[in-house]
Amino acid sequence: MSPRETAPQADFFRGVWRENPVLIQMLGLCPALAVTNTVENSLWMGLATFFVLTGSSFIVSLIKKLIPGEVRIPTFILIIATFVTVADMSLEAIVPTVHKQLGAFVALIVVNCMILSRQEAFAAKRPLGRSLLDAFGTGLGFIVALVMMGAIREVLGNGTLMGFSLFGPNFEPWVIFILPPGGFLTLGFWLLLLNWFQKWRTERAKVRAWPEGVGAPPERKAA
Amino acid sequence: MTAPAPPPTKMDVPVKRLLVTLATAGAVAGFLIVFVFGWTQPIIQAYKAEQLRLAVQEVLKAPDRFDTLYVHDGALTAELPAGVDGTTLEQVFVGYREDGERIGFAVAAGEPGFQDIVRLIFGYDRASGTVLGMKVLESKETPGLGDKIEKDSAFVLQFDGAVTPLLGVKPRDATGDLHEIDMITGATISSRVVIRIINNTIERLGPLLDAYAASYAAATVP
Amino acid sequence: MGEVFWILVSAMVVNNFTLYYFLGLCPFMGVSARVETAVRMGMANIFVMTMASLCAWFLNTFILPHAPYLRLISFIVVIASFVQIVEMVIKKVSPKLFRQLGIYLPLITTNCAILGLALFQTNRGYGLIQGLSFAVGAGLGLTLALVLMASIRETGELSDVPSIAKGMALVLIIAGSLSLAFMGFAGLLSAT
Amino acid sequence: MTAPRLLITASPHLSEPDSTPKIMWHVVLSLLPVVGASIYFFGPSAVLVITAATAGALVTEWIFGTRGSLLDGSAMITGILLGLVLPAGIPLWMAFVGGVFGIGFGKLIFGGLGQNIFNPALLGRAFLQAAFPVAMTTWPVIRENWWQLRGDNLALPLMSPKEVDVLTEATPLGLMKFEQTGTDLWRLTLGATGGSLGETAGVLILLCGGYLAIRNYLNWRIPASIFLTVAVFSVLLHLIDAARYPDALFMLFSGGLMLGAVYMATDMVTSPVTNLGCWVFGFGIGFLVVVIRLWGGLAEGVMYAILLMNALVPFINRATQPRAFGAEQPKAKQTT
Amino acid sequence: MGRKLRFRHGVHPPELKDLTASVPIRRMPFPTEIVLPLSQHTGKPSRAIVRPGDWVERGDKVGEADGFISVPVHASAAGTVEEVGLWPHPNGFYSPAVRIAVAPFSAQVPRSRIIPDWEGLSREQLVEAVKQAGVVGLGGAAFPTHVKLSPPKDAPIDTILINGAECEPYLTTDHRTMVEYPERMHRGLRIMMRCLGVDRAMIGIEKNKPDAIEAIRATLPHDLDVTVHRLTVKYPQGYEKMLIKAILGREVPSGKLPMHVGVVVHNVASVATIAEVFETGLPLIERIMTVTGNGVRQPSNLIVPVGTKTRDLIDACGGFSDDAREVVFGGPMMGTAVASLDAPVLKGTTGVVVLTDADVKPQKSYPCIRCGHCLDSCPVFLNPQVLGQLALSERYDEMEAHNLADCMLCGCCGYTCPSNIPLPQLFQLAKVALRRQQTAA
Repeated sequence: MSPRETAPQADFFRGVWRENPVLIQMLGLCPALAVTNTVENSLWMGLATFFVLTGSSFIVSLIKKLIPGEVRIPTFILIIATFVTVADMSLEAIVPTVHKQLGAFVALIVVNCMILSRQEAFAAKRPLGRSLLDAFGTGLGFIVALVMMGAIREVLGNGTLMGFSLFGPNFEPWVIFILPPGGFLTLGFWLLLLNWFQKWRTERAKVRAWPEGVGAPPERKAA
Repeated sequence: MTAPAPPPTKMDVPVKRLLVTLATAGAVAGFLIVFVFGWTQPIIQAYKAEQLRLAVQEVLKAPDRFDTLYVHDGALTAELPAGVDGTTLEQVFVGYREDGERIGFAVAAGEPGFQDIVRLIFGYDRASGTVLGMKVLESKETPGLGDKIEKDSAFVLQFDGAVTPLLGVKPRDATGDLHEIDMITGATISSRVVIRIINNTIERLGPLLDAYAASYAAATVP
Repeated sequence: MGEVFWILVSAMVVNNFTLYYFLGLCPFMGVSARVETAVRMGMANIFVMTMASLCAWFLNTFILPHAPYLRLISFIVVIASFVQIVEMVIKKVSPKLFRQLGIYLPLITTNCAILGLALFQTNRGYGLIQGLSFAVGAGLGLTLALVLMASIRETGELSDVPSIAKGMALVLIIAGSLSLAFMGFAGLLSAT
Repeated sequence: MTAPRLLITASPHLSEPDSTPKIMWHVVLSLLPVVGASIYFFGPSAVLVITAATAGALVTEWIFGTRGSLLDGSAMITGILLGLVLPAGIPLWMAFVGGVFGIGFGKLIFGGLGQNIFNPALLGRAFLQAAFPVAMTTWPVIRENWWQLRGDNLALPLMSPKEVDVLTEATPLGLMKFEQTGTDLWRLTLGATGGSLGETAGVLILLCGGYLAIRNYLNWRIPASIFLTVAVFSVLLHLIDAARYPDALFMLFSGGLMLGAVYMATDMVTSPVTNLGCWVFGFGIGFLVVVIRLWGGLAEGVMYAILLMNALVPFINRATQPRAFGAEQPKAKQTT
Repeated sequence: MGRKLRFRHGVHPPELKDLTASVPIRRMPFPTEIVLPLSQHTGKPSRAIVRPGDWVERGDKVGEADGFISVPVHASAAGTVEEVGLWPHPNGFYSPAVRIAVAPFSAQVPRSRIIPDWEGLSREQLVEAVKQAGVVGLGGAAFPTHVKLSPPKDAPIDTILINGAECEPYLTTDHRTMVEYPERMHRGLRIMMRCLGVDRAMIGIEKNKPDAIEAIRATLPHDLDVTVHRLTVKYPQGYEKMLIKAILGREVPSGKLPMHVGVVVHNVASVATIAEVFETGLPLIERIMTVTGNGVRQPSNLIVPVGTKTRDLIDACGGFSDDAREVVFGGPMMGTAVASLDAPVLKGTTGVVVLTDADVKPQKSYPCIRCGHCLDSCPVFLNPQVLGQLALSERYDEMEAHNLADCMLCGCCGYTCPSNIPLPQLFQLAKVALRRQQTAA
């Protein structure tokens, strides 16, 4: 990935949606699947990751000139691990119940490929401000994806959203969605939906771009 | 993405500056961690202690105070010899009423359940062989089915006053015997795990508890 | 002995690292296109996990009681440098294998499964033997999941998957189905 | 001479009279007696549940499948089989959901007929089992009043079934596992026990499967090796500890083993193509069934055993490629 | 014989031989025009040596062999060469052919020639004579016979197998030959054994032709070691590797020829032709073949001049029925449907089957359901299921790794496939594509 000139806002929005770390780049799947059985867990996990990502992007971008290439990755990991330790302990102190549910997965943020890849691909090459924007965007994208996962899993798996009951007491929870298979299936389902949307959009664009007077546009195949 | 692009600045940075910067960064990181550790650790410890207190409180039916005993050298002891780290030893809590009378012991134990380890704590009166209360600390049993061992109060409350050795029975076969615990329909395994943990733990620690009680009695009867 | 065996079986199938704990998903998604590569990756993982378990036990026993706040950092550093050594050895001994594993070998370091193993082992207070059994079981489970996924994907290459399901969506759904199937092992060996 | 308008088709110009739809519809046909037995035992509930599951499968195939794929009969098989492995009292909406999931995520996502890895009916059931564990393990007993529903079949969609005054009992396997109580062999073989709709009548299933095997619509090696494996293991274990391990006949006729071995494991798409592979596949299923039943947390493991072996099928196929005629090592193992 | 003479796998298609099994061979009248493609055999096509306007007698050479694996082509009727040009070939393409307008009132007596006493000839002379007579295998593959009669020194032959299996449904060509001309066959066999210097010959005939077995047994020459073997009825029993496996229990290694296990296999009709060559001096200009199927009014076994056009052949058998739809050259399992009624009969054409609307199998195919029936039927133990899927995604290189080369396109997999996937076609396409790749490389 060679550094191209991009607008600052592009750095930010790219990570949120178009290059969403989870939904598009398939990075950081482990927490995205493991701890997203409720929206609350997803949110805290997302926030913790956001904190680690921005923090380490900040530091890496700050000292990027001083890091020798050979020890680049270990250094990054060291920096990330520092922030994760901080996040881990803070979470345990602030929201002990959530921390208990997230368990070791908070500590596992340190090996979230997403964070390392942002350091490699962006923070180590760009100026501080851009790196921070990028980290904000990517982190936000991560939170968005996690909450998307959490929302489906909590609503179907428990009948609640953020703890509020949606369907009344008689709702039969689909337990599978808070179990591991439900994680895979939910993400798979989201990807199907996004792919379908993508396909629908490109085809609509094709139809719209069809020059006038050149016959009818090719019929859209039923999805 | 991870192609090792040699940083162009490598030669420009004098080794001394590099070392200094890295050392500074390391120092800052270390400081940060230690600072946060110092800030959070008391809170975390307090929370853990509170949780433990609540659990013991619950299974020993609100004792006035409780002591921590350690299983060391095949015996229960409150005082550990110097140099032995108590955190790695199995602990038994002993609760007292206001008048100083011993209510019973609270023991935490775990065994493999349906999905993963089930850990629970239970209060136990050795003299009468009665379970005082039971609380599941940690389980990954099936939501809606196996997790009733934790969430179904009807199941949990049965343990109050049940007499060991416990015996799991189907609800419709129940005779009212104090040894009997009605198992959860459809979650036989999870129910059995709870019963098994208590039975096994008592079998394992029973003699120790007796020995402790005897020495305690010897100590208190002048 | 029974407990050690239970730990192995539990880590391998009941609580499979990949299909139950979602650990090691990067190789699961990335290196599962060909069976041969999957087997090699699995082997590499078993090896690294065993070593990581040893490292973790060593650190837990001798170093960390004195500095608990350094747990994460020391784990990651020790394991990372260890994997670095393994990588160099593989590069020297079998360049072909090195090429096949490509980008994923350095990523074993940042593979959640390795660190996850160390953390889980610590959280559960496993001793040396238990830890090794845990590591071997987890590694075998990871390999099993990888190889299953790879052989399924190889077959899938020849079928006409709907365009919107091509790629990761299908892989995830297969993973979900595998995870469903592995639920059959629940409660294995935890005596009735 | 009148010269005909010549047609050019590919050789061979003869073909066996069997076609894929014909095979599929024959399987459907052969399932009818089993469906009949389930109706005999479980009354109107059986009709409702099987219909709902089939409807779920058919609707999904119709909406998302390729044109005309409804006619090949495979979705019908999936629906009926799914219905047969559900408990009688399950709410209809759950059965429907199972059908949708089985066809949608078990089959169409892989590209439709012939491309799937997992048996769609079993995947649908596994989904339901994981999603609604309570409803899926409530086994109503046979009632005197045939007309009475065996549970809250008509629960509103997404809502929990109400408590209905229906006696339930554990399945023979459940009784064996959790209460060490055996079941009379006659009741077992005839099907008058608790269990899924269609899995109880073992003898009937064997007969229907025999019909299919004779017509070569299923590979007899798969059920044969499953039965053999289960029988051998249970005989051995029974000899070791008769109190703990049940005898072979009980193992064979209890639970879903008959239905699974005859109808689920032999699904052509999800079983190996080589005959040697079929033996391996059957052995694997039998072994896993014994392991899960005797040492696992579940009373019954046929469904999971088949799904797990389904996942292994691509691997088995790879490993059991036939040795080409005249290829090296003429003594190598060969398919029969 | 205690052992059942059979091979493993294979299929049991309906035999359908009743139409012509008891119909005696008759000679068809000469048509008005003969078309002799220069490529009638496996190997290099022959080279035309006549020009338009040339007069040829019956039996004159019109095309010269061009190389070792090649044979000459002879005029099957006296007449004038009309054209040497492209003409529809039964394989569906146009190919170079010599077209002869048959002299209308000719008695079609061949040019008188010296008939050598074969017993006085050396082996090499015998082989050369066979070659010059243009003899090829008449079982369908049309491999030049003289090549099979001159095996290399390093492959000693111990047995000649005579292939009377005729496993293709419908066809009764070899069957009738054996019933009506058993002595001729034995004479040919004698010549052949002399050629190869082999003492042992075995004749394999499927059980469903008891009259042929009877006829051959009754005429067995007692001075030779010739035995007759009743074979299980199964397709493709007539494939030489299967025949060798069934009778001798020997397995021809993959990629090798029968001579590598000490055997040569000849078709019944080819053997009889050799006898004719040395008795009449005439080269291979006519052959016995079956014209059958529900689409032809009078199914017959005919002696047909090579080069007769399909149209004339059908006319000689009473014409098409009203519902005739497809004309297949060869048997229904491996034969090819012809696109034009102008396509001529070749030396290797064992029969012509005319299928009606009812016989033509439906063309709709379904997705593969991995039933494994194709694996159970493949006589060379390939995995047509995987091969078919690879072919559909055009991964030909991987097909090679799955032993595509061993596939002989027998059609068993296609016959047995319930999803009606045209497997043999896919494999043929793949083979062509691979060959093209190899020649390009």
